[in-house]
This record gives sequence, C-alpha cells and structure tokens, in this order.
Amino acid sequence: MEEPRIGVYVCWCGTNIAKMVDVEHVSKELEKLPDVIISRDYKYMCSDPGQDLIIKDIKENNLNRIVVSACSPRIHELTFHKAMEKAGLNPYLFEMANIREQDSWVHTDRKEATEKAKSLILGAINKVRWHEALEKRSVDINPDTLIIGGGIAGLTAALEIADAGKKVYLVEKTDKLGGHAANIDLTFPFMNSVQQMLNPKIEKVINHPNIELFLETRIDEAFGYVGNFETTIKKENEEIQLKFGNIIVATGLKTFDPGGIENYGYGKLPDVVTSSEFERMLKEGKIQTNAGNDPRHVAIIHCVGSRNSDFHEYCSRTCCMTALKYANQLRSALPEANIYEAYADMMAFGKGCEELYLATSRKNVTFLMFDQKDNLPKIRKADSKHNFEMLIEINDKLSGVTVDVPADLVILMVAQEAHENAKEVAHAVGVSMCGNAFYIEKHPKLDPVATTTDGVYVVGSCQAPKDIPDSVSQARAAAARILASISFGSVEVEVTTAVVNENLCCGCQTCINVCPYTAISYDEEKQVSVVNEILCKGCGTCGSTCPTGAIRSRHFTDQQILSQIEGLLSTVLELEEA
Amino acid sequence: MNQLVNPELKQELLKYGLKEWNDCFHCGNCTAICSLTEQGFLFPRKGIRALQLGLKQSLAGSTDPWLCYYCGECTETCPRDANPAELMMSIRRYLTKVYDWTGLAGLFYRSKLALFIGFILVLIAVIAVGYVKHFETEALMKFGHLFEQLVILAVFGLILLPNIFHMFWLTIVKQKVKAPISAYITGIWHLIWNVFTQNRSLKCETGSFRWFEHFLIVIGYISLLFVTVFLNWFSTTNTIIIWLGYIVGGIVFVFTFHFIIGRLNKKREVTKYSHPSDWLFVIWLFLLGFTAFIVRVLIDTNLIDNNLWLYIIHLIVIAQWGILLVPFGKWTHFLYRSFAIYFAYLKKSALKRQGAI
Amino acid sequence: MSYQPKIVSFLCNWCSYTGADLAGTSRMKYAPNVRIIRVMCSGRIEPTFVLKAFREGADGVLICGCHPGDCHYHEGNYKCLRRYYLLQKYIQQMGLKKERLRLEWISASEGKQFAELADEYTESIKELGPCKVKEVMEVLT
Amino acid sequence: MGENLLTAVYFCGISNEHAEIIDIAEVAAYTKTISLVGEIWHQKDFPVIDPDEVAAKIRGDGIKRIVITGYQPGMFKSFFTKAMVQAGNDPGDVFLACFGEFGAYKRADTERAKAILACAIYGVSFEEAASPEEVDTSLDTLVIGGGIAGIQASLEIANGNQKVYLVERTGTIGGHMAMFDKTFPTLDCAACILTPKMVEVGQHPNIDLMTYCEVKDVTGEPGNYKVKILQKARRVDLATCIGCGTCSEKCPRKAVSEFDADTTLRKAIYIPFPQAVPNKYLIDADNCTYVENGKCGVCAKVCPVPDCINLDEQDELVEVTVGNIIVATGFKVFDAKRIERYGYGKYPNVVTSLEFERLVNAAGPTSGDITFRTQDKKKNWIFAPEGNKPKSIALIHCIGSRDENYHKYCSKVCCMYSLKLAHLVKEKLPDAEVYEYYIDMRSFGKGYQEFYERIKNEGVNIIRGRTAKIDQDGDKLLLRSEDIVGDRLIEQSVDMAILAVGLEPREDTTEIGEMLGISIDSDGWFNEVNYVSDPVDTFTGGITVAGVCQGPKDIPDTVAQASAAASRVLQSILKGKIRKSIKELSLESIEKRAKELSIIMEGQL
Repeated sequence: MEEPRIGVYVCWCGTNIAKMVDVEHVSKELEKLPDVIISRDYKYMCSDPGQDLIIKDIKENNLNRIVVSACSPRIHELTFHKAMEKAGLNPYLFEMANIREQDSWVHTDRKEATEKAKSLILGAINKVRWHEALEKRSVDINPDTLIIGGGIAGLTAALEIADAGKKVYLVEKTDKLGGHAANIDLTFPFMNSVQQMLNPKIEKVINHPNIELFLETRIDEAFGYVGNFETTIKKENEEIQLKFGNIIVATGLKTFDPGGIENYGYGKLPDVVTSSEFERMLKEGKIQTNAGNDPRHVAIIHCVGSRNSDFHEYCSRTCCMTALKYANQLRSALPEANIYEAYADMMAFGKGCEELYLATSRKNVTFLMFDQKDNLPKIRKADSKHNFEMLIEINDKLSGVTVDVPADLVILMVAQEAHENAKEVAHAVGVSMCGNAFYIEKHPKLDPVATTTDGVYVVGSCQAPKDIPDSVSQARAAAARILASISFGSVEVEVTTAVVNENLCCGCQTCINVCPYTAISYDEEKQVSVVNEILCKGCGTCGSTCPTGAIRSRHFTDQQILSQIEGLLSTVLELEEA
Repeated sequence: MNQLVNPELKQELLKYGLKEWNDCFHCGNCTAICSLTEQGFLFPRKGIRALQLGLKQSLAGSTDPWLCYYCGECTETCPRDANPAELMMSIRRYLTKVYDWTGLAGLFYRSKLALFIGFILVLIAVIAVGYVKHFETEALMKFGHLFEQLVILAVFGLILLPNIFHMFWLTIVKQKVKAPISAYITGIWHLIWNVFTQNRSLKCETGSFRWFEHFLIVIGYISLLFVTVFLNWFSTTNTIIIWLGYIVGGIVFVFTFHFIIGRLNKKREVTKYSHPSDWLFVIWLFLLGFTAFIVRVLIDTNLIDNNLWLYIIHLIVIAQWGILLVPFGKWTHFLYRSFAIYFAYLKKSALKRQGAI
Repeated sequence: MSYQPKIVSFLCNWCSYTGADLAGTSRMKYAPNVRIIRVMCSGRIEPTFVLKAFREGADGVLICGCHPGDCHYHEGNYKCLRRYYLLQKYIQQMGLKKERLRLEWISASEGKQFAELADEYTESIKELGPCKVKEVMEVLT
Repeated sequence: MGENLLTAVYFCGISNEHAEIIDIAEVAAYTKTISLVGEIWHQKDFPVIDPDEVAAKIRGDGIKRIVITGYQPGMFKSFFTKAMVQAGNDPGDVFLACFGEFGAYKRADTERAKAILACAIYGVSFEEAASPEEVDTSLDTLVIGGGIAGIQASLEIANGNQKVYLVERTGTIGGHMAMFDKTFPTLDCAACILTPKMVEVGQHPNIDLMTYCEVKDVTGEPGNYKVKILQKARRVDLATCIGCGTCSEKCPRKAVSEFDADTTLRKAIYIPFPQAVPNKYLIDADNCTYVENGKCGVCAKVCPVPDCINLDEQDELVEVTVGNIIVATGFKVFDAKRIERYGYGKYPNVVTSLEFERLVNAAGPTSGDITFRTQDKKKNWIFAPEGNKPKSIALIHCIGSRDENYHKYCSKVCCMYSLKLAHLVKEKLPDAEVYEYYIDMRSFGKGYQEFYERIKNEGVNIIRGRTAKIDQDGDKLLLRSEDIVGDRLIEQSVDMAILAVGLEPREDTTEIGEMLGISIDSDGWFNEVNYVSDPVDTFTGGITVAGVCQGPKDIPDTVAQASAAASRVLQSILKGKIRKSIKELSLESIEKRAKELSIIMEGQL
C-alpha cells in the first residue's frame, strides 16, 4: 500500500461549528500527526472555493487521503466525492467527521466540544488511512418502471412515463383504479368534479399500450438495485416475474378510525359519521339522518385524530378545506339547514382556499373554534324536549364561552394515516418510515420524492397527507427523475459491497444463512462462498458473521473500523508518539 | 347550563340593518385598533362573535356596543371587509329593541311602514289639536308648551326609565356584576361628566373636530330643550334666553346640516352606511332646530300670526320627535350610551375588585 | 473536573445515525462523552469492535440500531441483538459489568430519544466508574 | 345517441358582473345548437328553486343528464344530485362545466367557455377533447429564473443528458432561498442544502448558465421557440475573473445590497454573496461612477488579470432556439410600507421578515448577531455588527396576506417561517422575550405541526390575535393586539418588531405572461391548465410553470413542482414530439373531438 498523505479540512460552517468548536486550534493540532500533510480550516468547505481548496491541495501536495470534518456525511459526502473525482483522486479515499450535527449543535461546552471534535477527526484520520480505491461501475438502466398503487398519484405517474413511450407496470391491490379520489365527489377549492377529471385518466391507463395493469395484485420483495430491479407479483394464484429499472411507491393512505375518541361517540351515536361516509352520501345524493330525515342542523368537526398527540400529532392537511367544501355542498343540498363548523386553526393555505373560506362564511355557516388538544367537543344525545338529535358541547375559543350546538348530523373530519401494510411495502422495496409510518423522503426539501434507496421513489400521500394537486406534482416529479435516468441510459452502482477472500474462506456457509438478499451463493467447485455484487446491498452482516474473516465489507472493513476505534479513543499526543 | 347556539338570532338582526354578519374571521384587529377598548371591554369583535353564535344573553348583557363612537377605523383596517363598525350599529338597534318594553322601538326599526303610519298619525293628531284650538296662535303655543312638558314627562317616566332599568337588569343584575356601592355614587358624576362633555369620543382616531361637533350638538340640544321646555322660549321676552335660543337653535341646525351633507357624501367610514333611522334622526334634529329658529324669527318679527302653519309644522316635528324618535328611535342612543358608560363604570369597578384588571 | 467517561457508540446508517443527526438539527443538547462510529447496519458490528473499544480505553459501548422490524436490511438488527446477549455474557467473564455494553433501538425520527439516551447512558457509566481494561492490558503487555 | 341522453343545461350562480366577463347569452345560444340539449335554465342563487319542482321537470321532460355551468357550478351540484335521485335518475349523470377550471376568465375566453360546456354536454373531459396535435420538437430547454425551482428543473433535465439554458436576471442563481438562514421545519441551513445544487448547476456540462440576462422576446411555436435573451453588460469577463476581490476592495462607490434585502451596503463592483454561482464579480451600472461620467475606472486599474474588466462593455442580444420553456420567475415580498399603521420605514426597529432573515444569517451583515438597525456616517439605516441587541421581539403574521385591502390569499409560508424565526431568536438570544401574533396557525406540512408544538415549548409567547398597530414609544415599540384566546387586550412593549410579509407576484409578471402567452389569475400569479390535475402546464404548448410564480409555495412543494415541470419537458424530449397550444384549438375542432369521444365511450358501454 502506498504511503498515506492525508489532508485534513475543518469546516467552520459559518458560525455553526466555529461557535462551539475551536476549529483553528483543532486544525493546528492535527497538523502534528504523522501522515497528515495539510490541515486547514475554512468557512464553508462545501462552497465552491472550499472544494477548490481541496482540489488545489491534492494536486499541489500529492495528497492521497482526505478527511473533511464538517456536517453529517449524509448531507455532503457526495459533494466531496465529486470534488475528489475532479482532482483525479478516487472518491472512496475520503472520510467525513461529523462535527456539526453530532458535536457543535448538541453540546454547550466549547472545550468539551472541541475535544470531541478532535477525537472524531482522529477516528476519521485513522480510518481513512486504510481506505482503498473502489472502482465505480455503471450499469444500463432498464427503461421499464414499476408503480405500486393505482390512486391519483400512481395513475399520473404511470401516464407521465407511458406517454413518453416507456413501459410501465402498474400494480394495484384492490380491484379498481382511482384510490381515494374515486370516492370523492368534488375537489376543493374550486369545486370541480373529481369523476370528470379521474375517469378519463383511468380509461386512458386501462387502454394505454405502454401500461401493463395488474389489479388485485400484491408485490413480493424487490431485489436488485437502481436500473435493474426484479420482483415477483402475486395475482390470485398466479406468480409473475417482472424486471424493471425504477420503482414508484404511491400506496396512499387510509382514514383514521374515530371510534377511539370517546367524546365523539362514533359508533354509538348513529348520526355521527366520518368524512368518508359523508362523501358517499354526497355522491349518492342522499344526505339524511339514520332515521331517513333531512337533517336541519349539521355540524362538522375538524381535526378528528389530527394535531393531537393522543392520536396523530401531525396535521392531515386536507381536512379543513374538505370541510369547507362540505359546508358548501350541504348548503346546496339543504338550503334551509343550519350548518356549524368547529375548527381549530383554519388551514386555508392553497390557491383559492382563503377565497373559499370567505365564500363559505357568506353562506350562513356558523364557525366555532375549539382546542384540538385538550377540551375536545363532546357530543351527547339531546333529550326529547329538543327538536334535534344531539347536542355538542364546545368551548368556543373565539368567544370564551362554552356553548351547546344542536345537531341532527355530525361529520367528523377524520385524520389521514399510513396504511396498515405500509411496513410490508417498505420492506419489499427498501424504503424507510418515519415515526408516523409514513415513508421518509431522501431530503424533506431538496429531494421530496426520492428515497435513500436509489431508484425507489415515494409519491403522494404515502409520505405524508396531501391534496390532489400536490400528489400530482409529486407523481410527475418522480416521473421526471425516472425519465431523466432512462434518457441518460445508465447509472453508476455503489461498490461498497461485501467480497470474499477465497483463500480464507472455509466454506462453512454461515454467511449464506444470514444474507437477507440471497446475494451469497456457494461455489461447489471451489468450495467457497461467492458474493453477487449486484444483489449485495452492503449491510455487512456477513462480514461480522464470518468466522475466518474471509468476507470484507468494503469501505467498512475490520481494519478500518478497528483503526477508527483506536483513533477515537486516543489523543493527538498518543498518535503523535505512535 | 351552556347557552345554545342560535342561528335564528342573526336572522332577526337582519331586520335591524345587519348585512354580512359572518365575514369576520376573528383576527382581533378591530378590537386592537379601537382606542376605546380596554381590559374587560373588548369590542367590536366580541359583540360580533356573540352575534354570530346567536348568544342572546351575552349580547343583551353587554354594554360594549354603546361604548363605540363610530370612528370607522375598525372597518377601514378590517382585513376581511367585515365592517365591524356597522355591525355594532346593527347590534345597537337590536339592543334598543331588547330594552324597550313597549316593542315599538323594534317595530319601527323593522318596518318602515309602521314608522310611516306613526308619523302620519302624529301629524294628524297635531292638526286635529290645531283644529280643536281653532288655529289660534296663543292657545296653540300654550298647548304646545304644555304638551312638550307632558310628553317629556311621560316618555321619561313610562318608557325610558323602565327601559333603562331593563338595561340595568340585563347588563348588571343578570350578568352578576358585583360593584361596590361607592361606585354607584362616583359613577353618577362620571355619567354626568360624559353626558355634557362627550369626552370619550375625544380618544377616537377621527380627531377633535368630530368630537366638537358631537359635543356642540349634544349641548345645543340639551340647551334647546331647556330653553324651550323649561324656560318657555316662545313666550318669554327675556333677551338672554332669546339670544341663547337663537345660538343653540343655530348650532343644532348648522351642525346637523353638516351631518346630513356628510352622510350624503359618504366620504368617511362613519358616513358610508346610513340606515333609515340614521337619516330620520339627523333630518328631524335638523328640522327641529331649523323650525324652532324660523318660528322664533317669526315671533320676533311679529309675523307669526300670519304664518301659523309654520308653527304647526314645528309642532308636528316636535311631536314626531318627542313621541316617536325620542322613545323609540335613534335618540335613545344618547341615553343608552350615557347609561352604558355608567354601567360599564360599575362593571369596571367590579372587575377591579375581583382583581381581574 | 469530574470524571468524564469515554463512550464509543456504533450507529447504523439508516435509523440511528439519522436519528443522531436529527438531534443535531433540532439542536437538542446531550453529554459530549458519546463518540459515534457509523456502520451501515447494526448487523455489521463484530464482537471484536466492542472488545477493541474496551481495550483502547472505552468506559462503555453503546450500540444503536433500527427498531425490530424496521431494519433497512430486514434483520440485521436481530443478528446484532443475538450477538449483544452473547457479548454481555462474555464481558462479564472478563470482569466487566454487563451494563458497560448496551443496545438500544433508535429510529430516524427519534432525535430526542437519542439525546436522552446519550445523557442517561453517560450518567450510568459515570456511576460505574472508569473501566480498567486498558490499564490492565498495558501492565500485562 | 339521442333521446336517451336528453340533457338539461343550468347556468348557475351567474351574477351581473359575471355576465359581463363572459358573454353568457352567446354561450347559451351556442348551447342550443347542440342536439342533445333539451332545456336551458338560468339560476342565479340559492335558495330559490324547489328540488321537487326540478325533479318533476326532470321526470316530465325525460331528462337523463344535467350539466351545471357557470363560474363555480360545483357549488350547486349537491342540489341537482338530490333532484336527480328524486327523479329516479343516476346521481352520476350530473356534470359540471366550470369556466374557470380550464382558464376561461375573460371576455376573450368566451369560445373556450363554450368548448368547456360542449365537452360536459357530451360527457367527456375537456382535457381529453382539447388535445392538440403533436409536432416535432427541438430538444433544448429554456428555464427562466434561477431560484430553487429553476435550479431543480434545470438539474432534472440536464441529468437526463439534455441541454438547458438557465436564464437568471441577477448576477447569481440561488434566488430567495439563498437569502434564508434556516429552513423550516428541519432547521437545516438553507445555504448548506442549496449551495451544492448551485455548484452543480454551475458545473453541469449540459447547463448553459446565463446570469445577468433577461428574456426579451419569444417567437415561434411549441417545439421551436426562438428566444431573444439580453445579456446585460457585466463589465467583468466571466471566463477570466478569478474572484480575488481586489476590485471590490478598491471601488469607491457604495450601493445597497439587494442580496442583504437592502439592509447593508456593498460596492458598485461586487459579488452578490460569497457562495454566488458564478462566483465572479459584476459591475452595477446604475451605481458606477465610470458609467455615470467616465471618470474613475479604479477597478480596471487594480485588477490583476489583464483585460478582465471592460468598463465599456455593452449589452448584447443572444438568440437561442428551444423546444420547451419552464417559467420559474418566483415572487417578491409584500412592501410593508403600504400598511402605514405598522410604521415600517418610519420606525427603524420595525423590520420585515426577509430583512430579519439576513440579520440572523451567519453569513449576513452582522454574522448572525441580532442587532438593531444603526445609522452609518451617511445616515443610511443599516444592520451592523456593533449594534445593540434587542431584549424582546415581536413577530406579526399575515402582513399583506389574508387581507381584503391588500392580498386576499394566504401566502402559505409565513406562519412556519415566523415560527422558525422565533426559534432562531430564542437560540441566539435565549433571554429575549419573543411574541408571535397570528390569526390561524397554518402548520399543515410534514413535520410542521410538530415544529409548532416544539416552538411553543421553547417559551415563545404565541398569541392568537393580529396586532393592529405599532407606535413608537421612546426606544421601544408599542404593539396593540387582542389576545383572543386569553380574552384580554395586550399593549406589548418590545424592542423590535418583525413583519411577516407575504409573497406577491413580481411586477413583470404581466409582461412575461404576455410575452409567453400565459394568462394570469385574479391574484396575479400564472395560470395553469387545471389547478387540480395539471398544475404545471399552461395553455401554450411547451411552456410550463413551476414554483411560486404559479402561487405561493414552500420549498418542498416548489421543488416537487419544478421536477414535475421537468417531467413534462423530458416526456416531450423522449418522444421527440410536443403538443401544440390548447389555446390555439378552435371550438369546432374541440366539439368534433368531444363528439367522437362520446361515441367511442357509448360504444364501450
């Protein structure tokens, strides 16, 4: 192995790091270390000049290992990989020390934070010593796409890709397309027909020459990597093998069951219905109480199961506007009825929504404001002296008075939550979930549809509640990514896979048992294990299981990690002596 | 027992000049921009809220609507063009009806026809009296004076006083305001001071000229009442009183004329929206001052005998004013506001005692 | 200054490391004793890593992975769990308290939990006092 | 086809003003010419008709389908659904023909209104029927605007190995996002996540980055647009400038820094900000002494690179041919001076949120210290590091938004960025009191509500009630507000007030709209084909909109929309074909297509 010539760069990140870590001192200290040729600090390492600094140093000082201590590698590792490439150095001869998210931002003592930064960087320096150049490979992209979920997001994405002349496999677990949108009568805020918009799309998908549709179908685990996935789908008793290059997950969501909220008496009071039940009434043109009468008092309660940590802490985003839409539809169907709308904060934030709010106010709708966290409205049966069915006790925050609201029909604007089988799909395609069982996007802002698994995209309300326009935008955003990759034609594959040293392998086959991707097979002839580098995802479990140390997890080898531990627990002084 | 939300209430208020009642989304801008609001007296928003929810008790038990002098700033800055100032006016009309035990105030606000009939009946009655008195100047003037005193007595004793008590009942007793006894006494001084100076309106953003106008009209009106009713202006020969009469009569009709012009121009927020009752009030006040002025001129130039019809008109105006507008019309705002200030004073003392403010 | 233990922490890339990053982006504060090493999966953590950490002077080792069932690689964390029980037994044989090795599940959204864990674990190691493995080994060699 | 689909058309909710916009009489007359139509009724408002009466009419006339038309026919739908059910018909046979749904807002759009109605009568979707033919397209793309939307769209397309011209009017890309300190709700720093993308754009072989340029004229047709781009004279050579900064150091003239939201001064030769892309200097001709009177030229003298600075450089017109155009021109912030009662522009310590954003930014004028505005020697009010620090700060939401007197719409981002600013104040000045005055807290996105809860727990006083006015009271500002939930009046004395200004369309929106043939909605934002199902396409073929210029959006939505726009472009590139403009389609052709489609549909039934 060549003599390591290490360059160390400590980033200020403006004041983000420099405030808590004495970056100048750290970089000076590190310069004393053996093999460290250059150690610098700079305001923004990730900026153009910052990167240029590294490139220049590599060229001028013949550096062959780089350590950048800055933010989390999850943010900027790639940035620096590219800079390394530009300087003609293999990007894997690089290591990042995370002294922002895991140091300067979480500590309050400058001295301690500085010490910790030093030790983290020492670990990184020690690790990078043993890094080896890994060659990237590029593979051709399979231009076919698998889309899971036939709701509005799935349909849009399918059409987008199919219209570009590319093949799409659309898998839907139910027997019809359209998802939740198919049950909705009108859109908000402009009150346009969903069916008129959706039905032609469904038609088009069914008849599209580039779309192969699988209804009542579930998918099995997908193997492979970006550009070359494969899976088995199960339709009744049939199993079909599919190969495709990219996956779009558009599995949508389900509605919250309000039965658990005692105050609302859902399930006990017959005229307390959920928004999805009411939507059905609207479509059927029959807005009636359980007894078959026209309701004279209709109350709509917002935030049922949303924005309350007992149920879901998040806001379900669409209910407020849907509720305003209902008020308008009720006014249209029941011109004489009294309509009450109990809200917590009116989320009228999109185009035309504030206007809808005002228009609704003008339609003789009484608004009440309650606290969705404590003091939920309480629905009780009215006694016979009243000529209405129920009374809702609401502490109206706008007047500070607790009032009773008469009601014949109560509509609960139920929260939206992740599907019960979200986990199953997550496993099948390899996406992560956040606390609420919604899928996590790669970056909440700059990469809202990609996931940490390349080639797998999450769109629509499976990643958080969304309205139709947002789902459509996201579906198309994912389609853009896929079309771009198809247009490009090939993709680079990560190479941090496991590899077997055949000389050391004793053929015990323990590794084969532990591999979750069946990426390891046994070569009968040589009597050793062999890793299929295309299927391997680089988790390293085989490496830690191998009794002889024959399997190396590239980029996380034993040598590298042991050395990192050593660095992490030593001081500059110790290393200097060594 | 919680109050029941009552959507019917605004239906009722629609009859009192209410228009859009639900544009308000409760940002609180109006209350905060108003210079007259203070801790415990948050208007106009809370009044609008009570109206939206149909909380009759809260609405009837509140003195807030009377505390506003209508500078219009809340309406100008309202982000939803909900027109809070005008909503307050509608609530006041409604409250006038609530306080009034006879039910006539409500009837006249709701029905233009009833009001018209009332005016015609009074007109006929006055002419009838004239006929009975054979249209003799002396007798008529004597009758007129007596009539004025009787009407004032009757209106106050039979209608306004019970109404004030009703208002007291609704805003203080039913709301369980526990003010110290001393406040009832010190409050009276507060009441009188406010009646004569109208100084609350000085705080308004509309500035001192509007206060001055308002103040002069009130003073002018009270003085006119005093000189005509108690000093019998029309029969006196006391020069000071005659001159005083001229001045206050002049003031009343000049400034009411200015008010009318303002309402016609609709330039300022306060004059943009005029309910029929607003027109009636300013026009009749103007007529009152104007006819009194003319009649006095005629008396002093000894032309009155030949122009008795003018006196009869004056009498008709007075009668319509005294019998219809004072007890049942917008005139009451003068009285209710004054007492609202008194009751608010009590409420404030009660709140202070509780340590709430 | 009071005794400041050294704690080596192995975090899986997908859940726990992201969770620790979240603690940072959310500016939650915790004890600076925890030094993090990133591995792709908790299943990658070899017993030698843990032993090496004690050998090099760590007073405690903290392993974090995805919650059961949430592993990015399906079951790496179960593999880790098995090894963990074994390792705890093993270090007890070496004369170390088994509390010096700890395994916890931290998901990508549990920044707060990570910060709390770091604090709490540091406290518990402080109570145990310094680990003597390094000294002993140095004497022995 | 015929008897069994006898259709009744209802013109609903058409007020007198509406009737002025689109010629309703003409539309109604046209409707009569369609053979399916049995009856036409006009219905102004509710509640005036009796459902039983309508049901009887439906039954009596044998009507099988109802089409409701107007500006918001959906408002009437439930009524007719009910009537149809009463008449024993299928509730699904109520169709809507909303003029606005496909952008018929003006008198000139009467033909489109007719087409929309005709499609509904035939029971087909307008989008299907109004499907223009496809023509060959040029593969290059023009992106107008270098904010995050433009950057994202450009990268998306360029990564598909396609050529992009990215035109940006200022000297650097980055847009508003580059000015922000942190982004909500994750609080990662805007620069940390944006600058890598900017760098990528700057280095991308497929992106022709044209900063300090303006699109002047667009001619041609979908697939083949000839675009004239004005390259404003930068007076510094992009290729040779090494960004050393000597010129700027020596330049004697100062001007307000747009990048710092006018809160500080920069030189006449400058880089907008340290991480600008391209990281090269430019000369602000409006403030350059040499450009004014030919004297000075210090920059050229001190520049170490020969011929790099050319003070006499002239503007230049460049022409490119592209197939697709993505419009991502962004927004400007509301001018808080328009609301006098908040005293912005009068009281130095009333600042806008954008100014504050620069103030807390570590790379801002005070390196992230929150200080009062100070006056420099020339009496300019600027932010300077030596200023004193406030002890109490108030944030006022909805400045210029949700206000009938200014902008009716909600700007969507202010609630969350205000919470973020509150957090930043607490972080930098832990002892400072922070007050937030809001109307409705719109914490609707992923992680937003959680963020809101967290800020509450950080000790920020969050009060429901809009501040009505700000008065100066000595050194302090006095805010008057109603605490609605707390049922009290608050007169809060604070050191600094931040106005959470809303977003509004840029002044040149109309101009760009006319140049590209895209219509503008009543709030001034660009109009899309259909808000719900097609939020990026416009009625002009090959032209898509992305980002805030189509309506206020937060960063994730902007990014998603930008990618969506890119998807439309990539789709046409992969096919090599592009759809012509919907707006060019004749009524006859749409009607004909609608008829054909309805026959196909019936055949399938």
